[in-house]
Amino acid sequence: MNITFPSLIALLLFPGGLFLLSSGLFFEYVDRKLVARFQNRIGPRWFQPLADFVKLLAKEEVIPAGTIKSLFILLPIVALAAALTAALSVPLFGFKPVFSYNGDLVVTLYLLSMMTLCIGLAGANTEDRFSIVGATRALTQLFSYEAPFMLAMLGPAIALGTWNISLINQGATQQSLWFIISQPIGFLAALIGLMGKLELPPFDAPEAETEIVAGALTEYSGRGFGLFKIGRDLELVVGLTLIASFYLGGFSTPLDFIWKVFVLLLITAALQSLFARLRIDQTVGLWWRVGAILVLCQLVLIIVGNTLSPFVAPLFGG
Amino acid sequence: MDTQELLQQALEIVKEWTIEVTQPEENRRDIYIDARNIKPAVKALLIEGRWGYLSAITGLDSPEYQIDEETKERKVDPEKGKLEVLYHFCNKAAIASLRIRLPYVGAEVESICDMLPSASFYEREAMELIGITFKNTPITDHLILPDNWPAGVYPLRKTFKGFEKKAQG
Amino acid sequence: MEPKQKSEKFVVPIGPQHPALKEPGHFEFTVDGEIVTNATARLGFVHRGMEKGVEDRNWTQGLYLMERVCGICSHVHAMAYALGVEKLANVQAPPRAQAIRELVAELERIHSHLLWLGVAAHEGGFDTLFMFSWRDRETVMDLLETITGNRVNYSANVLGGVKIDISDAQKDALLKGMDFLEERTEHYMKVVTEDETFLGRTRKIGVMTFDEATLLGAIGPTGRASGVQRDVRVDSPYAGYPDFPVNIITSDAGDLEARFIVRIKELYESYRLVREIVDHLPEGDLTVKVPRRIPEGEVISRVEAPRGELLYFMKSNGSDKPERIKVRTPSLCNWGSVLTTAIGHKLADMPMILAGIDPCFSCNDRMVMINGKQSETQVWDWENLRQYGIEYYK
Amino acid sequence: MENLAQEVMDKLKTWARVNSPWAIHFNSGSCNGCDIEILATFTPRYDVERFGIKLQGSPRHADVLVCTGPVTLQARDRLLRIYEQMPEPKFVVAVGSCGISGGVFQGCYNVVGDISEVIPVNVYIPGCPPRPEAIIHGIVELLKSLQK
Repeated sequence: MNITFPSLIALLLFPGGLFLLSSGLFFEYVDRKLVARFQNRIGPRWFQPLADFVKLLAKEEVIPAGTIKSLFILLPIVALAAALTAALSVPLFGFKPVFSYNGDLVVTLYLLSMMTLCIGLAGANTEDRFSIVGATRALTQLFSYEAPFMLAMLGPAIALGTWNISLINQGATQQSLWFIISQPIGFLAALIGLMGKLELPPFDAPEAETEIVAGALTEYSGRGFGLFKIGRDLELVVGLTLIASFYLGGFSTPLDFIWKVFVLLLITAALQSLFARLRIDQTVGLWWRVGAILVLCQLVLIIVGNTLSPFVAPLFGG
Repeated sequence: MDTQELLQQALEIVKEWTIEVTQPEENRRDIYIDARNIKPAVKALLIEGRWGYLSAITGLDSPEYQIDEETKERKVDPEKGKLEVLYHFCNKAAIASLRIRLPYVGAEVESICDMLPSASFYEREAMELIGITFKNTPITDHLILPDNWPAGVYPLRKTFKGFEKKAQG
Repeated sequence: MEPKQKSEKFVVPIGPQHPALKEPGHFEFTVDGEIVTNATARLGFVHRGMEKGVEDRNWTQGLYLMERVCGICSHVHAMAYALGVEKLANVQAPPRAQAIRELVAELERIHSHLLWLGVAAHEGGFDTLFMFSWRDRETVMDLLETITGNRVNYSANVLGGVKIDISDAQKDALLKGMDFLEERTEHYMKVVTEDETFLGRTRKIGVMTFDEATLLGAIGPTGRASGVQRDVRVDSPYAGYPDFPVNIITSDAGDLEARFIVRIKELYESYRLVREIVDHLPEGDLTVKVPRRIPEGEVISRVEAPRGELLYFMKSNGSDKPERIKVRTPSLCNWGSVLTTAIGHKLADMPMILAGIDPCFSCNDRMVMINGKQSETQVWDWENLRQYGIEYYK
Repeated sequence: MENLAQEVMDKLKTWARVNSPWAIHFNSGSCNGCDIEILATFTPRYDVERFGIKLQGSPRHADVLVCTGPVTLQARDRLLRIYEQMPEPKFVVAVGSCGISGGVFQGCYNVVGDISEVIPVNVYIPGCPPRPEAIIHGIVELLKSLQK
């Protein structure tokens, strides 16, 4: 039931703005609650992220000396805008994406990594030593997980031969074999890549609370910090939907969407509480040595599979 | 080797510099030595003799008291009285303490940091709190007291009665 | 990221709030390229002037002051002070009181080691182990509370004995608690020896050889991890230790991992001791009279705190106020030995080495001064040091 | 009409502030007793995250400064600096009797005595150290006072 909405409402209300923001907050709640439960704690109440966000908006914005004032204010807005636009061409909640055009996969992936870029810039903008260290770490981590994550997302795209997310989503639903089974490495690289992108615990060196205060965002308070936080929640929503629609056989109904994304959330929360924080050099090492090569040979496999598929279609279930 | 033999061995090692030996407790010996030969004594006892380890350096201020005429309460007599530095060496249950008596004015001892780098902490603490200067100790800035602490004021001296205003500095 | 900040020395704003608490301190490393050539510390952020304070308090008030030198090992300080006063007044506390003192001391060692395990795990970013070890630590805190009435600063000691007694109900609670903790400790031993990320940060790091440790006077688990047979409970037993002996635990690897393993093995040792004391607690009364005015004399009272040997030098002048009390805490000694062996190690290993000795003076606004060879000084924060380490290892 | 909107906004703001008080912990010379009890409130048994309290690293992100210890002379200017770095609506909770009156360290030469001499304090939590429940009660009292 792919009903389309008049684009304005879609943009502001339903799959777009307000609903997306609240779902971002809800996802953050589920994530924090799961991690807390894994650590045998009770965890926050359901409206906690909303309270955090509103409180941050109401706090005094302190703009430290030695920073470019306009950039300081602009960066969080750009980051949030990037996350919001990335959500437009993604089949949120099982509905047809608002704008879908050929090649929107590349645009979405680019917009998703805009956020880390903005955080890196925000860190470098202030003179505070912690944020400079945090910024360098964030950018190093960006370079390390970006390539394997992108390659992992291209896997299903090449297998189905299209670059349009909604078409991939439909293609995935008709697949007899979910991509998670036919391309397991791709799934792993995508999921761990998403955790690297969002700096979730095993990869949270850039904002290691015990080490560098709050990393690149040390100097931000009030609105700026709130916008960054909600931007990151949105990225979590968009990322999970992307991976679920590609690798878990797409979704045709919202119900489909809910249980698949919840399963992914469960896995990420488990991964978060299982591992100690990897040192930044270990994360970079892990990605370049292990991640990139695995995904590359996976892609080669798919390409070979595709070219041979006319002769060997039944075998490969192509 | 039980405690008494250990103590005997320690006294043996340090015999040539000993002025006087007292026994405050059955497993302890206090060996009074002169300030000048602290280095050879420590060298013999710790480096060559391998006798236990330096557990602590304590600074002691034991002034002579005299009764002040008007106020009739005990007042510290500035000239008499002495400062003392104690080097405690522990080996199993035995404790040998090298004690040095120093005058109030010009209380100076040779630093043993060149032989035992980790002693610099104890020396810095004694320097700051009691005012015993350790000649050529590597680091002399404050270990414990705040940076804006008035120079020449040693809190653990009996003459120090705290600052007039409650929270100065 | 080699140091390139401005040269003049400036006070760094308050650094990261390390959720693992501890007093602020400040470390100074002189580096020549990567290798540390000189290391020292600047403490004193928590110096409250207690040695002077105790001189204008009488002996019993002094006990309550000395208990608050360090919140984590408060019983050990009070016991050392009380034993010293009893020696001065040549009075002997009854055997039941001595046994109860040892019991509370061992419970405190368990709580301190579990606390440290959580803190070290949190330092490496392993929050789940931090949460789990602190959750299990609650069991020993409850036991301490049932026996002494307070979770921290239990002030079980009184000059001349103990003011708490162990009833049978408390005895079973103790035994049950020990079984639960023993089973949990097996789990932690497995984690510490098998978890790759942990081993990556601890194996072969901060090695202190045997003769270095003996000469420099490394004490407590840090020294014993380098094979040094030094444990005051064994060398000169005090309180109840002659009747309930301890077997000393050492490992000769001398690196950070060995320090972890020695502490966890000491946990097992403490469980055994607690069970033994609870089974044969001697009968008898709890205190003995100690005169208000302590006769003149000098005494050294040595006690084994969770972090190492704690030394009290006490001098009395016959009045009801002490003449001089010198407290040498174990961490001061550990600092000296570890910072001296730090010379020659890489700057990158410093954070874990300093966390490894379970420093009571470890800091939350650790400022590190790096005087480069060309004598320009940069002030770094703890996380810069840690980040520098990480960059270095890349 | 607009004072209605204003009223709704204020109610929303206080609701948000009451439900997500982020804390920062500073040790100005304490003996560690209070600090480990504060930390215990974050561990599974007490878990203050139920009330939305999160321990933040940077003073910029925090609303509540949880301060322990009798403020030694050395830690004095640090305490002042960290208080100034915190953005407005900020509150201070002094944990332990050291922060109230210098506690057992009264009269020692290197100690200022109580925290309110350096920074304004909203809530005092007596106890040496106060139990985790007492600390949580103190913070809940602070939140109640916000509501009025």
